[in-house]
Amino acid sequence: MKRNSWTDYQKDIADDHYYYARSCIRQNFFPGSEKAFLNILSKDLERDIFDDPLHTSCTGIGYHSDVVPLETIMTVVARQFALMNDAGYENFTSSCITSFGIYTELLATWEEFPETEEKTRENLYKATGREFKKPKNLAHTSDIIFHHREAIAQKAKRKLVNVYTGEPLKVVEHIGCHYAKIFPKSGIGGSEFPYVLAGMVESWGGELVDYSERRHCCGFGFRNYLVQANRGYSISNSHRKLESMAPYKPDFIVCNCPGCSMFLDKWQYTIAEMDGTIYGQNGAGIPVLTYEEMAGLVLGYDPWELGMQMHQVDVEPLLDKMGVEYDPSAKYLGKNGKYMGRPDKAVVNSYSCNDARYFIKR
Amino acid sequence: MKHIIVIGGGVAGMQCAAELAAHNFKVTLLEKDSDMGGKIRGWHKLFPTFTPADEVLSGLRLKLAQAQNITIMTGSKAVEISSTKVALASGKELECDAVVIATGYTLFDARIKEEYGYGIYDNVITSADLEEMFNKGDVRMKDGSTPRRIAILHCVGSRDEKVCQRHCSKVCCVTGVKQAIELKQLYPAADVFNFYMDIRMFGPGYEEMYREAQQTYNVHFVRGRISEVSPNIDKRLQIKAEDTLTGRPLRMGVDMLVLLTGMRANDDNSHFAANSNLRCQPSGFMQPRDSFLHNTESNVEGIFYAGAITAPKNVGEALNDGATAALRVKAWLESKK
Amino acid sequence: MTFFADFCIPFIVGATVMFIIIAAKYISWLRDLPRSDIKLIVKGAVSPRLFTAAWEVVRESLLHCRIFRVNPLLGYMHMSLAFGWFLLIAVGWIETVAYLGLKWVPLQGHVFFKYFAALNDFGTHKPTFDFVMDLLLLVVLSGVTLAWLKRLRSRAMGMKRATKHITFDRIALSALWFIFPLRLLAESVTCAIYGGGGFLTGGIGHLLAEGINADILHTIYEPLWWAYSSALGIFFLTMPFSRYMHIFTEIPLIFLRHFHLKPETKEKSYDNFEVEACSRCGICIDPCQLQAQLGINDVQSVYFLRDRRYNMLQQKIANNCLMCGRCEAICPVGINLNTLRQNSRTSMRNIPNENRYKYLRNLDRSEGDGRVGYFAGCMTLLTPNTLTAMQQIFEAAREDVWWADKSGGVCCGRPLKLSGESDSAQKMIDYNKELFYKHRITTLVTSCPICLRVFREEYKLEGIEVLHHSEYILRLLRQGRLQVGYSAESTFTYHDPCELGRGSGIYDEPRAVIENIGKLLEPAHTRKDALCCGSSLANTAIDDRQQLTIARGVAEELDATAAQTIVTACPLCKKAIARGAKNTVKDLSEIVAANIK
Amino acid sequence: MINFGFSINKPRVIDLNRNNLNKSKEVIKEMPELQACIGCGSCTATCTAGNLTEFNFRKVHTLVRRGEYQGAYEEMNKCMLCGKCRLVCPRGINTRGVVMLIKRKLGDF
Repeated sequence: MKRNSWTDYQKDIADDHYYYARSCIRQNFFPGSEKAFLNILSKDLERDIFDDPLHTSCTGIGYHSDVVPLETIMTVVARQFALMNDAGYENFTSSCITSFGIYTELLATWEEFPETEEKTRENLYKATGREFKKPKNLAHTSDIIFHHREAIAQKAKRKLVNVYTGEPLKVVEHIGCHYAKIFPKSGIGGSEFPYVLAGMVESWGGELVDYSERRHCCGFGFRNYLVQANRGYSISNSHRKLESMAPYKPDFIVCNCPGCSMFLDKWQYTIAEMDGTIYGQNGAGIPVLTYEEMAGLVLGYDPWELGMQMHQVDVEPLLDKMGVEYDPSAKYLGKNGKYMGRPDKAVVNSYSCNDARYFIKR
Repeated sequence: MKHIIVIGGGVAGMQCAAELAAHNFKVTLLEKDSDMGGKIRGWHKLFPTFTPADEVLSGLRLKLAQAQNITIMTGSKAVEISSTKVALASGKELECDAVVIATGYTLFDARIKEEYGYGIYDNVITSADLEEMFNKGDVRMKDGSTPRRIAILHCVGSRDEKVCQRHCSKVCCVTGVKQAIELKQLYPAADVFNFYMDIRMFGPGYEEMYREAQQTYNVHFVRGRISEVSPNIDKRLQIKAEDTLTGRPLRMGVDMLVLLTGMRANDDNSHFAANSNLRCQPSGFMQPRDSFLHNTESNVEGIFYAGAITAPKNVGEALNDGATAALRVKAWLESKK
Repeated sequence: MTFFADFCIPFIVGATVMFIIIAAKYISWLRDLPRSDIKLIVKGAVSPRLFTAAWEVVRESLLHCRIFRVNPLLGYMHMSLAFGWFLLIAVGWIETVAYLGLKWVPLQGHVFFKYFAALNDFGTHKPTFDFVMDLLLLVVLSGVTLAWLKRLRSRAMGMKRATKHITFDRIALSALWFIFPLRLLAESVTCAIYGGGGFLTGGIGHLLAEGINADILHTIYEPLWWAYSSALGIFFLTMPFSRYMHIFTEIPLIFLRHFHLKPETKEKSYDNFEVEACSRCGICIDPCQLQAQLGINDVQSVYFLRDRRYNMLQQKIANNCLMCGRCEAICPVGINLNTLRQNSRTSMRNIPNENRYKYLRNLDRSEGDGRVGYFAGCMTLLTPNTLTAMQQIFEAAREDVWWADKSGGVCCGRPLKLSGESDSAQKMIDYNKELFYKHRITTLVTSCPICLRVFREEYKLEGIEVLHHSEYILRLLRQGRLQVGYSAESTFTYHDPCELGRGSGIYDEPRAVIENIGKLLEPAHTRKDALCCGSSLANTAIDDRQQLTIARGVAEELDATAAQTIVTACPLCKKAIARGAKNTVKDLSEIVAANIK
Repeated sequence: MINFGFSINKPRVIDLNRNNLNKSKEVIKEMPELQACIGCGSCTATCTAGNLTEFNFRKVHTLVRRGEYQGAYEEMNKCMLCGKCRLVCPRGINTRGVVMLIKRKLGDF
């Protein structure tokens, strides 16, 4: 495939000194990922990144679920920027794709309709007494990893290669809708041929799967999931993606959006329970990774430290293929070394679960 | 003897030059390429009669060859235009008494609609590529195999705000129907699908040809624009559209996708407009003095238009324009005496 | 005295097999008749209808009077073959009796009497019989000659096209052609050797005896009788499977018809009599417009009946018929061609489905109030001029009208019935019927002959008089409730809609209405012979161009009358003719409304 | 199987890779003029049954041509075969023939 068009969509990504905004979903469902990101930046890449305890949710979930009005979210975003100014940073980076989309959208709105920016400044001042400057650079955290992908490749402990066959691992990448579908120019490679994750996969030795539903939404869709009556619609979108990618027999899925990681992972279980379809090999689901986890594995992080035990689809088959050494007995030990319980065995995980001392009640 | 410069050696320019020469003018025909013929050079057959494009072109060439007082300058690109002088890219300047601009149009670059994958996937081709294939007698997929299912997408770079081409390119619909018929003649077992937004069969014999394509050649017409193209596991192109007549999304794998690329205004137009006081339309095509009585004249005395410089036109219309512009030039020069 | 020779075997075998098969067929058909039909037979058999039927048998099965009326030459051909042969048998039987007295003679003894008479001594020679028998043979032979001619040059016989036959027919036909020439030869040679015979056999025998060596005559003598017997045998063997089955079948058919049996919406045993009574004479081919104008030549009634008889009927043949009734009107056997075709379609397509048209429940889109109901019909909604004209007429006559379907109603059911989905059509019939009764109308007027026909034939609307608007308007005129202006200047021509004319027998009423308004000019084909407009709902096979071709043909004929206005009384005909006519085409109601005084 | 209180919505997409187009091809072969439909909708607008139900002749035959047969027979059974559609069709399609053909191909005739 002649895929050069991503070069048409480039953007400036700051090299250092980032102000970090966390993601609601990521820190709840993939807490290890955010920690790993901070570690990779500060320890492996020796960059300055500030994780500010004062910042809040961007309220994007509320916004996209029609419960938070535009004026409110503008003020919340303005406050984040004010905090960034206070901390002495100019480069804003968010862990969440929806937040990233919101920041992009609001900056563009302020650009097109300056009166809304004025109003926001007024609102922010009234509410908090703060003023703000817009960031010099806005990037998603996956952009930053993309930016440093070659540096990571140099420090890599292992590659995205099947150690048994020597073949590159087949990777399905999924880009969150709000990354570049709103403003194609805001994403590396645009919306049609996004390259942000593909670039990482290729730099680290994997092989990208270009399947027909590559651009399709993961199915989260906010109110489509949040309202139970709409969940059939949500899951049918994931179903469509999984149906389309399954024939390629991918080794894993990697996402840059926390919501997508969660839905592509957990809906696999639901689909298997509903109609018996399991999309991965050997009766197991397809492991779904965040790009932080993928980078962490490449850099030699321990999978349990990366929080990969939190996944619905077990990652062990993938770890085995990559030749990652891990301690199976440590999987369900907390940071304090105590056993934290384990989930019931699920249809998407083929290996037997003998040590069933703790079950999640249905 | 009055000297007229005709800029552009496409069908309109060739026709105009030959007509002017027949009216005893000294004519210089400027062509930026190395050969005359413009866009129909390399075109296989013309709708709706399936006349070989070569036939029309050789007729025009003959007409030029037989005419007196015509200087043909190929490889000459005009950069500045006034009614009395034309400057060439080579730096040369030509004096004249009137100028006819017949620089036509630019084919829309299908790469810009990147969701269709032109230049990205093999077997996504444009209508112009297909004509070339017809000319070579070799319509095949990249790997040499025979296509079993072909999709033809209308309005690529036409009627599309997203690529700043609001206008209708007029000839693509009928070209799509013509090419569908030719493909079916070549591969009767293949399924050909035309994806259209509207079918605009404006000319004589066009509608009849459309119907023939439907009924006799069993070409499928789906009202809906393809939204994206992606590869399939079996190396086919997966296309997605809405079948708007049933209100349902539609998808299928095709072996070949033909993009009917539209006509867009030349980039030069705005430059000429700025430097020669000519008027452009919002579409970028030049604005004739008016749309009815003076549609081959520009707003500047002594500068005339012929062919698709003012709007997308088919070959017949461009030829008529060429002849009309010649008469207008003559009338204008005579009125000046 | 012996009445057997070896050459008789083919004849004996053929005749025996034939009689057994025919008997078996009739018995099984009669056995399968529904109880109601059997009742009719029992009732009819003891009524004077028995005699009228017998008389028709003579007229039609022997004399072929109806074919005479259509085409005298063809009539003569059929009569000479049928009646001639019948007389040959009858007189031959009398001849035997005359020679031998009332004594049992086996069948072959009658048939090959000449042979046995030469062999045995039957007493005094009776030349009168020789003359009569030779005369009859000559008559039959003239018929055979005409049949040959018809095959070779059908146009000379006044037929544009002859029937294309199947193999059985061809064998039977060939055998039939040879029976009488062979009989002539065999008898002539017998006369040549043994003397005797009338002017024909005796005469030829005399010539043969003079011109040909006696040895040769002796050598060919037996073989000729063999050939004659074989031709008979072959004919009899193939007859029950060929079109010649009609020879006998027509006779019970005539009786059954006189007993009021008739085909119905669904196939039944009686249909066999009608189907096998078809002689495939092919008279139905020429009037068929599909044949004449479109060159379609495998769907006509003769082929339809043939295919149905041999169980090889396909939907595309069954569906390709305008059901205009032109063939039915001319069929010499009087077969109910349209009903048979319709019930064939029913056999092919009818699927009872309780869920169909459930959506009709509780539907009532009618308006107005009155004892007279007006049912425009679906098609009339596409000819709104008719609708407004009817409104004007009703207003002028001060009639209170209940409008059944002014803003869209439910189809009358006939189109569906014609297509074969009879049980589903019944649902619409039931719906509309209930609607009519609900609104307590006493008269139902419709301007659509298609609706009219189904209202009259299927709806069984007791207490409601069903009128076509032509009948209704005429009644208003005669009652003086409506006055129209007459102008001798205005000229009209009238197109008979199939469903109104041949279908419902309404020819005079629309003409009478027109003559109240202006001068009526008749087109070349009119009344029973009128052409179909081509848009008939009964045909679901022909395409638009074909419909147009037929319509243009009709329009041309109507235009040729030079009348100012073409009038018809069916919305479908109006639409169809308007596509091809130069003159204006109007519905009857329109010209009435325009001339109300 | 667990009841989650919702199910996977059936995809509405017409997938020409999966649909079995044999019947559709048979229909088109017997009635090539059906392909000449330009989707003007006059048939549906005038339809007697369509004014009483949601029956949409144009849509149903288009779906059949795309290999979407489910429900087509039942839909076509709503037709009364009155023939108004044939009178209004600008492309002269034998619409009644189409109804009967589709029912023959997709039903038990």
